[in-house]
Amino acid sequence: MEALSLLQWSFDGLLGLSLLWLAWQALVCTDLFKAVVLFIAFGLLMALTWVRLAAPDIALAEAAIGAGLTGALLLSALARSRVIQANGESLLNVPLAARKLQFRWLVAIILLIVAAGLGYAVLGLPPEAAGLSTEVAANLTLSGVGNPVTAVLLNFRAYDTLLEMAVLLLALLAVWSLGGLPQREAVTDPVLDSLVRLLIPVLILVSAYLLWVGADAPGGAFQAGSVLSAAGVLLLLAGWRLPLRLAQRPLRFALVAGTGTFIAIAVLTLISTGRLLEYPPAQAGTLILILEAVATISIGVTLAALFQGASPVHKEKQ
Amino acid sequence: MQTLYISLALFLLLNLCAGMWRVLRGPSPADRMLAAQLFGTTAVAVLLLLAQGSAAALRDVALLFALLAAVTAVAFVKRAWPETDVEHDGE
Amino acid sequence: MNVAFLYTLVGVGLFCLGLYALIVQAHLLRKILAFNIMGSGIFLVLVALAKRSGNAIPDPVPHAMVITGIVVAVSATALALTLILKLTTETGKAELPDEGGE
Amino acid sequence: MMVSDYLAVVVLILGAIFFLAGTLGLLRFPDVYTRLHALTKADNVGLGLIVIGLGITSESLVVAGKLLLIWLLVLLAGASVSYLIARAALHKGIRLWKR
Repeated sequence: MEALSLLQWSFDGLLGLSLLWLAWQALVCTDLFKAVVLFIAFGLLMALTWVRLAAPDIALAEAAIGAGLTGALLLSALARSRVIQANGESLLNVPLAARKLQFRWLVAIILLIVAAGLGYAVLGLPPEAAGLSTEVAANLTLSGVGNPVTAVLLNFRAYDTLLEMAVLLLALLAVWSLGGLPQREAVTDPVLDSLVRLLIPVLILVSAYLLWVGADAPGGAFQAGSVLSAAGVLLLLAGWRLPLRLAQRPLRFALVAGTGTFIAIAVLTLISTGRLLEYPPAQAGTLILILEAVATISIGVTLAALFQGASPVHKEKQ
Repeated sequence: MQTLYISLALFLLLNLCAGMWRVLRGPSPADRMLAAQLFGTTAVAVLLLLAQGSAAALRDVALLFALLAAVTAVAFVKRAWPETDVEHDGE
Repeated sequence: MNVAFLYTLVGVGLFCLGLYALIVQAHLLRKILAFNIMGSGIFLVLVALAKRSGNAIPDPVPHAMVITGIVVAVSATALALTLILKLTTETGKAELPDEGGE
Repeated sequence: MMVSDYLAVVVLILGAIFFLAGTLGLLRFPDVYTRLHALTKADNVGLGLIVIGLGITSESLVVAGKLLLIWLLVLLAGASVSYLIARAALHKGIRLWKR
């Protein structure tokens, strides 16, 4: 038993140290591409950390977004910035900020003091605290689902999720209103095509699986939506573009469906029970499943559209 | 068995840390990307080892990593390091 | 000292590292990385403190907040990257102009 | 411990050794192409052995099936990515290492 806990301590210690080291290297190394790769590795270790902290729901979200979206987003941005600066020198090798040395030392010293203060404050917290877990456990039977995290996300604090869907939509609107960006046309490749053809159905299946198990086990709309968006990213990378007949109304409908359904159910519950997003316990399970299914599609389409950048209609006009 | 699983997981994590050297060293972007690819596989193995006997949900996390292992690398090849680019960051 | 506090301290460290780079580094893409690492540090503090329940299941409320946070962070990152690329197209630089002038 | 447990221990340790070999290759080999070769040893054989070792002792067939699925997905990704990276490196003009 003693050996087991020692091993676990070494695992946690090594993981924590590598997180700090990776973050430091990603933030100070001179090569921007290297920084991005280090950041991708950082996301990978964050997923392991969530696992060690008994948070499998977060680990799933981090894995889906970190592996499927963040890396592709950052690498595409690097590539696009190089298209822009095609004649000038590459953005890849920027020297460490040309700030004055004294200024950097000043910031470092102030932040060391901040870190010490924060660390002291954190260590002063009580070592045992149940938080809200007892309240959540007591009301779990009324929520309509068996997974406490899903219960919090879609029942107890459903208004958070409603606002979050709106934030996603706003981010996409802002990106679209900025207009088009230089694009590199994808070259087709037989191996990539067959890889995509094999992976897309599995991705959609896994997304549906995560949505379904989310009611009683780790998973749910956010994880499922992120997996769906990864399918979109893969398709876009392989050179697929949204057919024009889907680019107008159907796309817009898929984008607002999540927020729209949320608002509709919020209004309905407001009328019938007098409280915002408080479902009648008998129908809670069904309502949550409907909300999650629609939210999954909206999250997936919105994130994929964010990766693409410009609105597909805008591109046609150019 | 639990002790074996966690010690193997620790060993694989050490491997992963050693692989960081390749990310730092390069020399070409492809080398760094390869190292990241190896990290992904190692993370899958670590998750599977930790999942055995404790939390079965971790297998789903490993499944996601396995499914999405190709996405970042495809983005790298198709966007950040395309064949048409004339730039010499290799040896 | 238990595992929860170990990871809380790592979270504090990540937050401060990110903040340092956010202030000191000039390149905007680096600032985005710094911002994301700061966010990860905050998430880590939240989730690690939720783990203080010992061997019982951790507090699910911070978990739900962090999941929402991760998705919002990635959409904000996408928006920020687009803004940077627009700025680079306009000015040819991926840095903000220095107020003080040198 | 039963016979299958001992077998699992041996296979798991072998798998870990292949991961070590993959990492050593990644660090020591002279160019991208040879490093690709080292990487696929860890991907295919290392993870494969770990999956077999865990599969022997797994509680149900469903779990064993999921483990197998994960391995097949990693194989698919590894093979495609290796091809894509090697081709991109060749087109970029990175030369093959010669003694």
